[in-house]
Amino acid sequence: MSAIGYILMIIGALFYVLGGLGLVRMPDVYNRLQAATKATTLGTFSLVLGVGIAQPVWFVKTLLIVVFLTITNPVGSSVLAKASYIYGVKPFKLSKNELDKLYKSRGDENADN
Amino acid sequence: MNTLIGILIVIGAFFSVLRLIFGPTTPDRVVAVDTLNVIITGSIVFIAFLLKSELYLDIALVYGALSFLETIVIARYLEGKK
Amino acid sequence: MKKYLSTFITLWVIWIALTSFAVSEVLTGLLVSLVLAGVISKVVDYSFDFTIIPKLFIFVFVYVPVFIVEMIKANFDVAARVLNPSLPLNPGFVKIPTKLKGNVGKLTLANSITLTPGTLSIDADDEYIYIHWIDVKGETPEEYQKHVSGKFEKILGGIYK
Amino acid sequence: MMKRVIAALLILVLALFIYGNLYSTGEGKLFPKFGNVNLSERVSNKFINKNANGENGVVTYKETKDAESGSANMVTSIVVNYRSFDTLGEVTVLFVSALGVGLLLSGKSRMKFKTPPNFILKAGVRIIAGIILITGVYIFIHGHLTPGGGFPGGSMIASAVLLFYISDDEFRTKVKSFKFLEGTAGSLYLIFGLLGLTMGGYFLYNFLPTGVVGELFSAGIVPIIYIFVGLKVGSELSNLISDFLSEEGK
Repeated sequence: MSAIGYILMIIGALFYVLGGLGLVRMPDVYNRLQAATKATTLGTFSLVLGVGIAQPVWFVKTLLIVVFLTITNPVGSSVLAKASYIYGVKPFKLSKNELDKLYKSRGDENADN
Repeated sequence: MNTLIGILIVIGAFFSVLRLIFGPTTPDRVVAVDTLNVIITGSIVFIAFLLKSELYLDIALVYGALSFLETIVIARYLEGKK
Repeated sequence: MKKYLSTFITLWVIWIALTSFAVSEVLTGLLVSLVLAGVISKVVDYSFDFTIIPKLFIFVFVYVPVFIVEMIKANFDVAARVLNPSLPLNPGFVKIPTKLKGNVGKLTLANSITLTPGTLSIDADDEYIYIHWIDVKGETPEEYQKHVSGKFEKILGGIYK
Repeated sequence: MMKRVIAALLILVLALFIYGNLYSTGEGKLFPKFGNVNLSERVSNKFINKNANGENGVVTYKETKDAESGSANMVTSIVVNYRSFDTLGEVTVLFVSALGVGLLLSGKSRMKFKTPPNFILKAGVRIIAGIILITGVYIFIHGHLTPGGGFPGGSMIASAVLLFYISDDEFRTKVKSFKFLEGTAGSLYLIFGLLGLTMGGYFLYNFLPTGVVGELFSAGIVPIIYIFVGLKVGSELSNLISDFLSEEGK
């Protein structure tokens, strides 16, 4: 039981490293957010469940933490992405933009003046 | 084994601190803080496992809730800022 | 009344998950959830009825495995992009149509989109979900939808009306 | 210039005085040498290890019965039992500040944010808020067992209210019921203190049986007081938030 837990914990910690690496390597906020959110959510998923499996008494509580984080982390990322767009962070490259009808980016206003 | 997991977590946290220091815009820094918060929540659970103390799981839950609140509040502040 | 009951049951289950099955804890949880459900049942979204049991079954045994497989794929995708020295990216903001109507269903779909390969949901309105996509494929919203959320939409359509 | 020289001289004299007292040996010195005094014997034997009979003994988790304070968390036993009067003062400080904000900023209509809230945030908060609220209640009810208490639990409740305010432009708390809850919780704290005065001889005396250390129903009035503190802090902070987010208007 504790062997499976340890394997899951190591996988989770590896995904943390991947998330940090994505945060450093990616070129703009939106891509950084993508890499960081996916990697840290799966990392926490795996690490916390690993702890729950290695200590079976805590399993239900760790499940609650996992459910909580799988809801909050993507929601936080969505809100941050919208805030960055409105704040006026320019994507480094854009092949298509259908968001401009929904909100006004502050970066565009500055470009006009 | 525990040392290995600890070192990996610290490397991940170190990369997000790098982005926190060098981030060119404010949203970059907020993204870095958000990532760091999730990593810290996970490591609190890991500390609970190391110290064999269930009390730390409560702290992880509270920390997760407060870090979510922090992300949302800063994001809403950035939206309204001139 | 239906709303109150479902909120009460959800809160009680969370309380028992937080504490344990000891008699004093369960009784205190009963009291706390009875009072708290009366206060918050109007502002939270926990309403369900008796069809929850088969739906929960579908959710846990069909949706969750698909979701976890997609999440692992997403992470390998991120790893491949991050570790590739030339950074192959073709990002764009697109909108995809969705047929789900309820708040919870749309939230689940948006969160699933965020955690699956290459996409990040930004906002949603009545018909569309707006996403940031690392590698845009296709031309029309229907084509996007097939790539991004087709699999989830089919399963979630059976769970949430 | 003169002032700085005098200040430097004074600091030098003070440093020499402290150094001399810290590191001198022999009779008549001001401070005992570091590490020579066994503080744990002075403090813990006096308060934490003491039984109801006044004897010192070892306390075991989930076994010891009828300890003097009976709380598994030592800090709680000090904050809510031995120094409960101080906690009453802290709660009063919060009450006065909330009163000041309410006098200065209370308005009728709800303040709107510049940008409408994100749909995903709105739907997400309606799921998460329940978990956050019940966790807050869990923290202040278990204040005598876990590293929590009335103040963290109350702030969790207030943070859920703040999330509702941020995520929903229409949301408005019922200020009146929060004021009622706050007043009731505060007066019940005082009533419990007066009950102690009549039953035990001094204000906030722990008059209930303390039970087995580590169980939910233990530690006498400590958990009851923490429930009142949590409710009071939570409703006060929520009122503070709704005062800040309201404005004068139609």
